[in-house]
Amino acid sequence: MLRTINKNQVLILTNIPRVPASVTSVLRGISRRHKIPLSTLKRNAQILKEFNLISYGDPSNFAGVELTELGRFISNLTVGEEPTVHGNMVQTRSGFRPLGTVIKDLRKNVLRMIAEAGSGHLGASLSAVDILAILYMIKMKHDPKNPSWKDRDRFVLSKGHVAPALYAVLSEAGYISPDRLMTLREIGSQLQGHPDMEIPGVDASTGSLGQGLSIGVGMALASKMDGSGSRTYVLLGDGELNEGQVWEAALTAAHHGLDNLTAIVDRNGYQLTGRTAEIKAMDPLADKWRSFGWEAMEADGNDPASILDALNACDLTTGKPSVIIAITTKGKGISFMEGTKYSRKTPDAQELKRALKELT
Amino acid sequence: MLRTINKNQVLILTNIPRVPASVTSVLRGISRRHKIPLSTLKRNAQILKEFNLISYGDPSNFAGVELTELGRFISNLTVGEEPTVHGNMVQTRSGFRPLGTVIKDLRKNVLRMIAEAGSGHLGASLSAVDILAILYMIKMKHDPKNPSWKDRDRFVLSKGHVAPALYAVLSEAGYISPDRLMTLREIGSQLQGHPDMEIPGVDASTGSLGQGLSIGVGMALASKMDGSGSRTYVLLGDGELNEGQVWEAALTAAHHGLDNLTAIVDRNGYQLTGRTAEIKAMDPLADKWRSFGWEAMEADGNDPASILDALNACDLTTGKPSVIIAITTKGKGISFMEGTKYSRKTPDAQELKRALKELT
Amino acid sequence: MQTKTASQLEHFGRALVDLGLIHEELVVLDPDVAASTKVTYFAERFPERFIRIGISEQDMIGVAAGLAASGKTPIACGFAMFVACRSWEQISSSVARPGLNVKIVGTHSGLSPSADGDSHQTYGDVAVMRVLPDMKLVVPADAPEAVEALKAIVDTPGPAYLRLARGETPVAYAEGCEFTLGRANVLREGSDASVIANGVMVPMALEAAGRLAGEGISVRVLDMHTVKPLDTDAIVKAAAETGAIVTAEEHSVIGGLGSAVAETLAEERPTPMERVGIMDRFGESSRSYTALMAKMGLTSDAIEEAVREAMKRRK
Amino acid sequence: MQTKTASQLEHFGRALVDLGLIHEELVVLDPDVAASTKVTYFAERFPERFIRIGISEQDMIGVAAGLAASGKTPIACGFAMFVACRSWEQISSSVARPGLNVKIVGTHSGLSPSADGDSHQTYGDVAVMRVLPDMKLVVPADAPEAVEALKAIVDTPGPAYLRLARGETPVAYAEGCEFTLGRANVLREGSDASVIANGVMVPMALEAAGRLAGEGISVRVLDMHTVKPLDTDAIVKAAAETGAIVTAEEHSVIGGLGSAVAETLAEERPTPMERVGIMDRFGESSRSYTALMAKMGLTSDAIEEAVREAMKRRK
Ligand SMILES: Cc1ncc(C[n+]2csc(CCOP(=O)(O)OP(=O)(O)O)c2C)c(N)n1
Ligand SMILES: Cc1ncc(C[n+]2csc(CCOP(=O)(O)OP(=O)(O)O)c2C)c(N)n1
Ligand SMILES: [Mg+2]
Ligand SMILES: [Mg+2]
Repeated sequence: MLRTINKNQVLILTNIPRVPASVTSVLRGISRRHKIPLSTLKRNAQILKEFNLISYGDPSNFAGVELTELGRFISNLTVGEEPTVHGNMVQTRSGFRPLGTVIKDLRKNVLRMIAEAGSGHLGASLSAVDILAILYMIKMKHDPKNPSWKDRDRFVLSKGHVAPALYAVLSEAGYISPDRLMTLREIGSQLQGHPDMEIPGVDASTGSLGQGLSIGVGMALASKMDGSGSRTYVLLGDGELNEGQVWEAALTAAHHGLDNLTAIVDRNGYQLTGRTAEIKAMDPLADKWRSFGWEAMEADGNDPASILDALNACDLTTGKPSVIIAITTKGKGISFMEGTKYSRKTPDAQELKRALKELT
Repeated sequence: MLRTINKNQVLILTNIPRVPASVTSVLRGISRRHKIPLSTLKRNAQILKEFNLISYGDPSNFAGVELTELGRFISNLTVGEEPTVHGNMVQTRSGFRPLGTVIKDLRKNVLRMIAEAGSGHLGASLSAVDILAILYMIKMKHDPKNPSWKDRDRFVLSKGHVAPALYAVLSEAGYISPDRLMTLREIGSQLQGHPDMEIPGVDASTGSLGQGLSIGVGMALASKMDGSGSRTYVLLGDGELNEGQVWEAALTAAHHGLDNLTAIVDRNGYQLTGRTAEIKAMDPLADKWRSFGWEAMEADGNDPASILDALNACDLTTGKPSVIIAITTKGKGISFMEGTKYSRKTPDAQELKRALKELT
Repeated sequence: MQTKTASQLEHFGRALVDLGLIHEELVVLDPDVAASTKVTYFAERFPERFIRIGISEQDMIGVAAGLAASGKTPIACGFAMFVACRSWEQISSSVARPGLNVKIVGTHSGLSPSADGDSHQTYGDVAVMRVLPDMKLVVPADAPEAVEALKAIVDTPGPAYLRLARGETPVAYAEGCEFTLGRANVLREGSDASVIANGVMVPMALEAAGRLAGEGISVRVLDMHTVKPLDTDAIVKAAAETGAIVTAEEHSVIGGLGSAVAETLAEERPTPMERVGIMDRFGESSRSYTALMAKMGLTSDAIEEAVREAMKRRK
Repeated sequence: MQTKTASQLEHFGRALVDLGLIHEELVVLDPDVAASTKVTYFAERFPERFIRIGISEQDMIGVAAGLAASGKTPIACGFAMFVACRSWEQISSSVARPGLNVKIVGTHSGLSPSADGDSHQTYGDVAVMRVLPDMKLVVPADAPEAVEALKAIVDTPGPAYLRLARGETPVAYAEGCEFTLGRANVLREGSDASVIANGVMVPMALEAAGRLAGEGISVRVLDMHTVKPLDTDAIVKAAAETGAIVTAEEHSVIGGLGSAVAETLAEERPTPMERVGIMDRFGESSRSYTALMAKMGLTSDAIEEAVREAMKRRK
């Protein structure tokens, strides 16, 4: 199942000439113009073909490449969009939609859910939305039709208090029916205040900070033992890194050379009672991870392209686990919430209205 | 109470001329010949005077400096000894004795105690003896006559399984009567298998690894609050650093700028089931501490001079805690025990005899 | 019926300031939940005696141990699940074993963090703390009693655990009420059965007893605020004089007050007994705390039912 | 009297290898105590399924949870004090709540690490594990039963805790003995009193019963190896048929088997009962395990005494 169309695939789709030309020559042209390795384009063309968006015969016999009907439909959708990650068409429960729109909708749903539930960590959910969207909409190998698929990529929301953001993404991806989202924290609802494995698509129960990376280590180890290509992603809070168990797990992952494990730190600079710099200084953060044997890199955690680039870079790391320090803004996306003040405040009707308006 | 005579003090004692000369000129001479800052020598002369080993009037009136009777006695004892740390005369329960001899006796006692008790961590105790000796015999401000003196320096044996080494040192320093040492681990004896605060001189109950640094942080914080000059020392195992709580405490200490706290890692390269490199790799170890906001330095943990230099350097660190990574050998001092094989083996009568012989 | 309510944490937070004025050695440690536990009042008044630890509850216990070993009276206050449960072995090893003067305050106990769900709901903390020798363990009924309990544990040397609820809860006591560590309060006399309760179940027990009185059933109500040391005399007396016992606690029926009373009865005076509490099951999220309490069987109705049941079994 | 002894850990270590041959998904995690817990046999036979964690018991539980979530059957084995107590909240949050198939084995339990002293002696682990919903909790009497218990928990999906002693302990069973999770073994019939024991107290209970039989006192002995789920039927039956109960465990009398039996009796059939166990006090170092057991009151004499006491109180 094709979950997403990436930058390169969009380029290919929008560069298929109307006059038939061999796939190799088309790709070579794109490669030259956009400075993208030919092999990358070939791999992507192969994927587009597999999913029936383009068609071509054996490249060696110079058969022409063509858009299929589905391919033409999608390429039309992306016309006019810059081939940015935001413009990527991603598969949602309601068909292919541009990622940028999806992310806005996720923010809206997070707002609505927390307002409806009457409690929740709003600011921290908003800072993490982009990361979650990139993971579930683009990066991860998973299948909403088969949530327990053995070779899927795993995701552990170690900062479990942003369950609303996870549920919103899982719903968009097809795991949770949208009409259930507003039952968050309702008695009897499956949508617990913190992630619960009972919910299809939730890979780990969390809520007590500091435990998720260890769980991710276990999953990555199992994947190695089974020779599965499955990768594991763990999202941590920056305040959460105060917990020693995170550093225990960091040592374990490095010792076992788990290059199929990626941690992402939501570096929003705040924890529950204030700025991390004041509560417990964590800088130099990348140095900490490096000295614990990890490949460490920074990314703009509210910029999908930056997140995706960093995630792709992690795939190339061998022999050790990798961490992305994703610089984010608490309350991201809602001008009057960015910063700390609103970070745990439940929006009232007025605030909800204003916030939703900003997202249209 | 004078606990020890350091290198510089020995120099002064052995350089007091028979013909009266002003203290300033004598110290200046030593300073030039031995390249020691004059201020250091002045401070040490002051101490020697306070403890009645030398006498002199107000330096400004050029009064001559002289050895007192006690001073002469002690200076005679040190004659012929190189002014090394090993040769330092340290105060023990049985009077001033050269540190080197004391350390040998400590090793003997550790051997005897563990042989007598029939169990204990022999190799790990032997690797730590030199560090403990320097702390209790030279570096720390403490008073066996008043174990609960509020402004004493504190020591936390976080790697509590080497209690025998601690008890041996405490006995030599005057806290535990020597005839009780052999009751280690005996039912009813105060000398528990792991340190217990009931024993006078033991500042913290330990045994469960990973908790001592946090305790030390609490002590150092209290000292800061009270404006006491008291320093806190914590000895950790290198395997113990696997415990996340150590890293929690490292963050807390750095965040609070505890420059009155010094951690010492007994880097013997082994933990319980094998080499640290194989069980859980900890390198680059100094980088880890530095990235956690600590001043980090290495020392030869079985060389008293190297340990003392490092401890003295820690006194100069301001605004942050300091750690000494003390490179040691498990089983140090007993040729056929150095390494892992004997590290947890209780010596039989034959082995004990051979080991004791090596220490004479 | 309109019941008066008050916040244990609000009262606790204010009382800490009063105690801070009297006890110079009092220091407060916070694992990054100050705004929720209300130690913020203390932090504002005594910033130099307020120690930020960040989110590392285990380190916090060790730091508290070190402070206590240096003569301070540390109050280590956080969510019960993390401060009592996450750090239990540290409390056992670094605090209880050497008997250090550390006061641990677990807030958001029981089902009181109802919306957060099972990850935060804490119904094992009394069980785990009760097994530590020499630990003092208090579960106050309401806000005024929480204040007196705090004073009592600060005045009593050695380790102690104070268990508090989040949010507003019904009030059974007046401000400045009588409180003796280890001595149960008989809040209502009775002869047909006794309810031994603590925490928020105390007001419910009184409610149930009130209703049963209407039917001519005379129920004694004991507030067993101190689970350790346990007032076994009061239990045996209640058993002897009323012949039927019900325990009620916002905790698992395993290991907590119900268990402590059962142990006492079995060894001192076997008596029919029923336990009201969380029936050895997991919690769940609920926007309403009351609704969750009802779903989990923690109501005055359940106590009433249990009294009838225990009385039936009386010889 | 010469009693046959065997090492639970030695048997356990060997049995792990057998299980490893049958169960491909079985993996073993070690927090740097393999040589002491005897998982070394497994490590030698299946190096690729043996996971070194180092000295971080809490991380170990999380790693085990992740392995279980990916279909493995992890055995997380370490000293009871550190694997069960240090990691209790992790077991509660990451294992018990999601009901993952993690088997926790706590060795060196009770007073068995006698020389190490109180820092390693573990008499609260049953209490803390018992409060977790759906946890299976087994305290085998000896080496052969330890093997059967291990097989049973591996065969039963979900979280489980197996409690083992260090060193040689007396043997009550033959190899391959009958074992059903949650069903007590009646090892000796009797009508005057019942001793409900587990762990190393089982052979002692038999010894006491034997001596009492000499005086014409008929004592039933139950091996209550499974503390959770508890065989309440066997307890009620023993209470009904013998009228006096003694519990015996190498654990605090608070929160463990004694507590579980007291809860059952109080609610089902009030009966005079005495508890033999660690009387809510700290342990200490002793070169001899037996001497320490005696000092702490864990002997067949103490059981005998308790039986007489309970019988006196029988109506
Ligand atoms: C072990 C534990 N301690 C405390 C809490 C309470 N708590 C919930 S969120 C939070 C702050 C987390 O800060 P951070 O990790 O920076 O996440 P952010 O909200 O900024 O994304 C705290 C202390 C918890 N859930 N778990
Ligand atoms: C929390 C905890 N886990 C496990 C143990 C058992 N144990 C005692 S010593 C030891 C190895 C310690 O290694 P290291 O810290 O390197 O100290 P060394 O003996 O080498 O000085 C272990 C695992 C313990 N005492 N505490
Ligand atoms: Mg943050
Ligand atoms: Mg070592």
